Amino acid sequence: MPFPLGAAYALVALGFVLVLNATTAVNFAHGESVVAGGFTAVALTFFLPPDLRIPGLILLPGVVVVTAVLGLAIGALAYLPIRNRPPVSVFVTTIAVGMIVANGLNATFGAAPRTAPPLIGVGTIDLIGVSISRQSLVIIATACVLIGGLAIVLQRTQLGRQFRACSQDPEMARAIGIRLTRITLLSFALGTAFAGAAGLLLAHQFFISPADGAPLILKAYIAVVIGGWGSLRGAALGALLIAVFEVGVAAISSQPLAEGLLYVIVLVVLFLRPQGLLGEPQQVRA
Amino acid sequence: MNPRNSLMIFGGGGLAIYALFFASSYDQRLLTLSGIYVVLVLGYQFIFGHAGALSLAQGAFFGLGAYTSGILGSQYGAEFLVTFPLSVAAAVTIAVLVSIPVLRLQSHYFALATLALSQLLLLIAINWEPVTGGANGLSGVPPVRILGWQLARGLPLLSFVWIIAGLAMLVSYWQINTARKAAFTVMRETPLATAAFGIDRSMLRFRAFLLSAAFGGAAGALFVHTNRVVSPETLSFGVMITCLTMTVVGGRFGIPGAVIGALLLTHLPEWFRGLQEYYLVAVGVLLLATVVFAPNGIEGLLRFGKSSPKPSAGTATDEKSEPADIGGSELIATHLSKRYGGVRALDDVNLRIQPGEIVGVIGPNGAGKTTLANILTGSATSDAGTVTLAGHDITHAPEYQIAQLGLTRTFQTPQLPADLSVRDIIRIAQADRPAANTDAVLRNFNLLAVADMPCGTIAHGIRRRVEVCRAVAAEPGALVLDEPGAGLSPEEQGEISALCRTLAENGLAILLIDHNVAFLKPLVTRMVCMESGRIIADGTPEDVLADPRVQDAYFGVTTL
Amino acid sequence: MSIGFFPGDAVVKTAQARYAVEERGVKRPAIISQTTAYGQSGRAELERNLTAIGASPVLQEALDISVKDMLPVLLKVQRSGADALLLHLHSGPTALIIRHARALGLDIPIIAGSAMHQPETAALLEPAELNGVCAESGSSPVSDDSEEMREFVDAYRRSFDREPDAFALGQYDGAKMILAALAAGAKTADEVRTHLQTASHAGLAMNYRSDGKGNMAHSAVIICYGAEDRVPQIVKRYENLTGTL
Amino acid sequence: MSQPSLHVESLTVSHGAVTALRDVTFTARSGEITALIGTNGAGKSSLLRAIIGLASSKGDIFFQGDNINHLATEDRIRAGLALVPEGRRVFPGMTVEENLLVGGIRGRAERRLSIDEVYALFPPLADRPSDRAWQLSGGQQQMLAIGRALMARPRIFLLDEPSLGLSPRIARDVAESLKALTEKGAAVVIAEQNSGFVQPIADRTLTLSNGQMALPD
Repeated sequence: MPFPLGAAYALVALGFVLVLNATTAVNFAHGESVVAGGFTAVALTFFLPPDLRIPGLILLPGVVVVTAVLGLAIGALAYLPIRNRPPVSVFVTTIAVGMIVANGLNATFGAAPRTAPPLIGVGTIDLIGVSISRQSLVIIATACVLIGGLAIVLQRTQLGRQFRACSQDPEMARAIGIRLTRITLLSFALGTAFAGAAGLLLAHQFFISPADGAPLILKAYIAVVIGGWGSLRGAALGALLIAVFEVGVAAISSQPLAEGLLYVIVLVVLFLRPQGLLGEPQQVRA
Repeated sequence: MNPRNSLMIFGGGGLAIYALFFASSYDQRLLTLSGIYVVLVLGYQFIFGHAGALSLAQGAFFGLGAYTSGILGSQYGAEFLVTFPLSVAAAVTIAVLVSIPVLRLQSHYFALATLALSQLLLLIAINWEPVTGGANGLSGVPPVRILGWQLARGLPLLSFVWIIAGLAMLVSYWQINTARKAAFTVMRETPLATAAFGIDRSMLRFRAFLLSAAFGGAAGALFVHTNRVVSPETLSFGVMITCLTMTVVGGRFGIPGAVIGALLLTHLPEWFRGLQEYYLVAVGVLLLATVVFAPNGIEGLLRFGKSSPKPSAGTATDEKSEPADIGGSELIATHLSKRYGGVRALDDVNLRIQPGEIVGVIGPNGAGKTTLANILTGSATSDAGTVTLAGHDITHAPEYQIAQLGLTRTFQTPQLPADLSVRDIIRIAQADRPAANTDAVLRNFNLLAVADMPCGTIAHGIRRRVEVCRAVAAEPGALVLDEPGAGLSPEEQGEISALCRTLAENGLAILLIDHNVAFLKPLVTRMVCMESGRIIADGTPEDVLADPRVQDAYFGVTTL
Repeated sequence: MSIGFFPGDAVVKTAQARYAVEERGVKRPAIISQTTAYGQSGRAELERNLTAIGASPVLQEALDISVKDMLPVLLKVQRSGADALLLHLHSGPTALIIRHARALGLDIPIIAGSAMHQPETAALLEPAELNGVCAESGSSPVSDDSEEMREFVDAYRRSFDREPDAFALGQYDGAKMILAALAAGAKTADEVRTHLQTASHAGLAMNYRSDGKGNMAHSAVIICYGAEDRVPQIVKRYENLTGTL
Repeated sequence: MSQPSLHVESLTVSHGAVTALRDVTFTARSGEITALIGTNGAGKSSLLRAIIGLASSKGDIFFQGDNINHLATEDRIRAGLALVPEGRRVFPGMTVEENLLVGGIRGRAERRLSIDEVYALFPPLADRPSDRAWQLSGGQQQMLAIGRALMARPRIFLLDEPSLGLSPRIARDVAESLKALTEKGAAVVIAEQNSGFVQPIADRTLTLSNGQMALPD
């Protein structure tokens, strides 16, 4: 069942797009933000009474707060000072932040994978005759709740409208009184918190190690390109597609072949449909 | 001698003395490695620095070179004279193959595509065990051997690597000569105007990408013959990050930057040894700080020797010669239409401009004037209709080719890179006219006095003149001027008027868009008024301005 | 020449293959290995050994170290009709595949590589998931119940605050042997080497004897985990494995 | 005479080497419509952008007696200025209703109130609240841009070429609504090259030419 991983990828990809839309820049530290979320969960576990078997999901608020602060730091250090330079500069500064986070965690926790407590219990549940692992269900459910929550915030709240206004025309957003810098930093906080939540969700079922960031950012990046640059719905769908593809193709051929084919498909998609599968050509204002 | 050159000479000399007399064998190894990275970084400067494209394939080209030399060397005992050129060729071949789908992509897509390519090559290296040796890689790569003569480790190898690095510097210097550097600058800083210069943007990017691949392959070959083993490490993203860090920290544009970046980042682990595992954290902090505080790297910080030339005093002594008879081309637009979303920007526009004619276009904002200019010059494509220049159909020709064919334009805001001098600008525009005399053109436009000043420092009125001069320097047959009088004082507008008149007398067909009727009326031979994408009046200025529809549309004189 | 106090792949993979075939009656094993250097060389040894004793693998799959979802490869194992899963993976992926195999309900024996016996691998899993998992290892200090071994384990725990694994014990034995060589009058590195190369040396993990190529260790153990804790039992010892079968 | 709402003193605006506006001084009063007439390129847009802080400028800008030079754009809007820029600049991917709501920065209750007023003012918008802004015609987009700015309940309302793309009928409605705004005490500044739209409603007319203010009437 590729869906737990797909659900986590979707969270990562959505966080990536949130920042992308706010800054038109790629946040290459986003994969490391997932790792930071996972390690926050691992670290917070030390404060839980060890024998009570407290569900790992209880760590979610803590992980979200810590990674949101990390997001603020990324925005403030790696984006705001160079917001007027070409987006490529942000690419480089966030690569630097990624190095700092990954190697900092590596030096502190070691390179070995870690695991966080199970999100809720262990074992499997019978669901219409199919036995599904409890962890997978919780991962999917939590991701759905977070994604649904984000959709509601973006569609129905004033904050969400401000997010979207800033991403469509930042200068005009300021000209109607929106505090652009604040919204930009909030995008970093929210986007990174989504990555952090994904880290927590992954940490039990899939473990987390300091080097996990690079493959994750690559997946998120690909998901966003396949789903259509800047499209939130596309990013979530792209992430699911990648997970289904990876698992499906690996199950009938082999893992390296599945991975290689994914890269070939990215190149083909970029060649044939640079606007992605769901993206529309940018509407030009007359 | 300027301080920068002397610094380079002293730095280089000091380094040579250190390598010859003071460096331990371990130090020599580090210096050898630095030399290899110099080649890699010089290559990366073409695409990342000059072309301004974030390629993440430089590590992959390095790995490709490494594997080519590694396989040929260890499996077939091939000599350096065979492995080296083939390594370069392998990297260039892959670059050519992927450049068709990849090079036209926008920045973030380009980055992802080059990253995907790198990951693909890494995957192949790991999993194609029979050929690549899999994750273990291949050992037993011979040292550098040339015609049977084998280079010993230590000083001989060090010298050899730095000789190659020196050659790479020469190639880099030759490729980035003044003219091409200027073309790259135009492409990077005023992308809108690149084609107006007649510069083929995709060709320039292609060249930069191939050069980066060639240098990457060369560096990979050197690395493998130095290390004597090849492994997937050479293809890992770590190499790319190292290269990127060296380039950003050292500097993106110049040879000194490449040398400083490579030397610094290879020696930093030694100096930061006390940090142990936190070393890479420190490198991350260094990279971040450099981008934020020193966007042009250490080389940018050292750029103290740069003096800006002062305008020569004798403006008045510029001798004006009459412009040569450059002839003209008839420009015809038929049935042009263009929609943007729900808005009709152009609606069945027909226009003919004969050599020697100045046609003025007026109309309220949003009437489609700039859209018309964009479609004529190829920077936008029409949904329907044709454009011909001197009988040639140029409707679907690429923008840069239209410029080369003899239809050039100016922009509402002059598109002139701030760092380039006026003379540079004119030279790039004349790149396809090797016989053209830059000074003569500058003299005709009364620009000799400011010829060596950076465009960023000259007054707006003169910038307009430079912009027109740039458009004329390529000896076009037709000219599209987009608001050449905007923001100019009446005197400056008078100068531009006189200029236009002379050009028309020499046979050019001129389309002139402006709002300023007072400026247009005495200048143009014909006037056209547009509204909502349509031409609503076409005739002598007097007739057009007297037309009630024009009065209504443009001046809103009729009350509501 | 380097001297190795820890059994090489040739030794431990022989033990893993023999245990599977001879003790568990495996006929159709599946091998899952890593695409790293460690994985690629171990996989070759395992395949060679299995084929030599008549149990050619029905499925071999190599995984990148970054693979997170083991489901596809486990589905392939299921489909291949394999009757045992032989692993040669690094620590994290070993734990990951066991976790996912349990979640999938794959019920064939899992016989893992030595990475399983590193304390951090077992720490990633719940005892319920570990139940029934076996693994090869050079030695198993925590599951050996001899008096000396218990002393070593206690001392190691006191000093390093972690569980000793086979590597720790190998290093301990190696250091003891070098000290013994020095006590016996060896002065130079060469003399130490010569001393080690000759005769056999009783270590805590096993008896060491050089094969003339610097390999000192030729013994391996098979350990299996129960459902209660993360401390495995030694179920089989193999001595004098030449690695060439 | 009514209170000065906005006073601009010796304002100079440069974009790089280009001086778009030279030493401009003028006052806009509450309850009045001030027309700024000038051809394109005369500096009208630069002036309006500088007033709300989108273009950097030299000189002083006073709003209701306070110097607002140091305020960021968003704070000037919150203080009571509003701009309808040249080219409308509606948020293309958002619906009509969302475009309006996002402009309502004075709290939820005010937002509901204001949106009803905007819909009453521009019935075509009320007819298609769920359409994306890019699907609207030019004239409707102009209404949307004006409506969005009105949502902030500005004390002074700056409009750059508001008549552009409007049919004469709608233009007249817009003109009347602007007049109505001034009756509630707001100041309105309209920059236009189309003097036909603004002359009938303007209380005073200023002419901008070549970046400089011609003598006031």
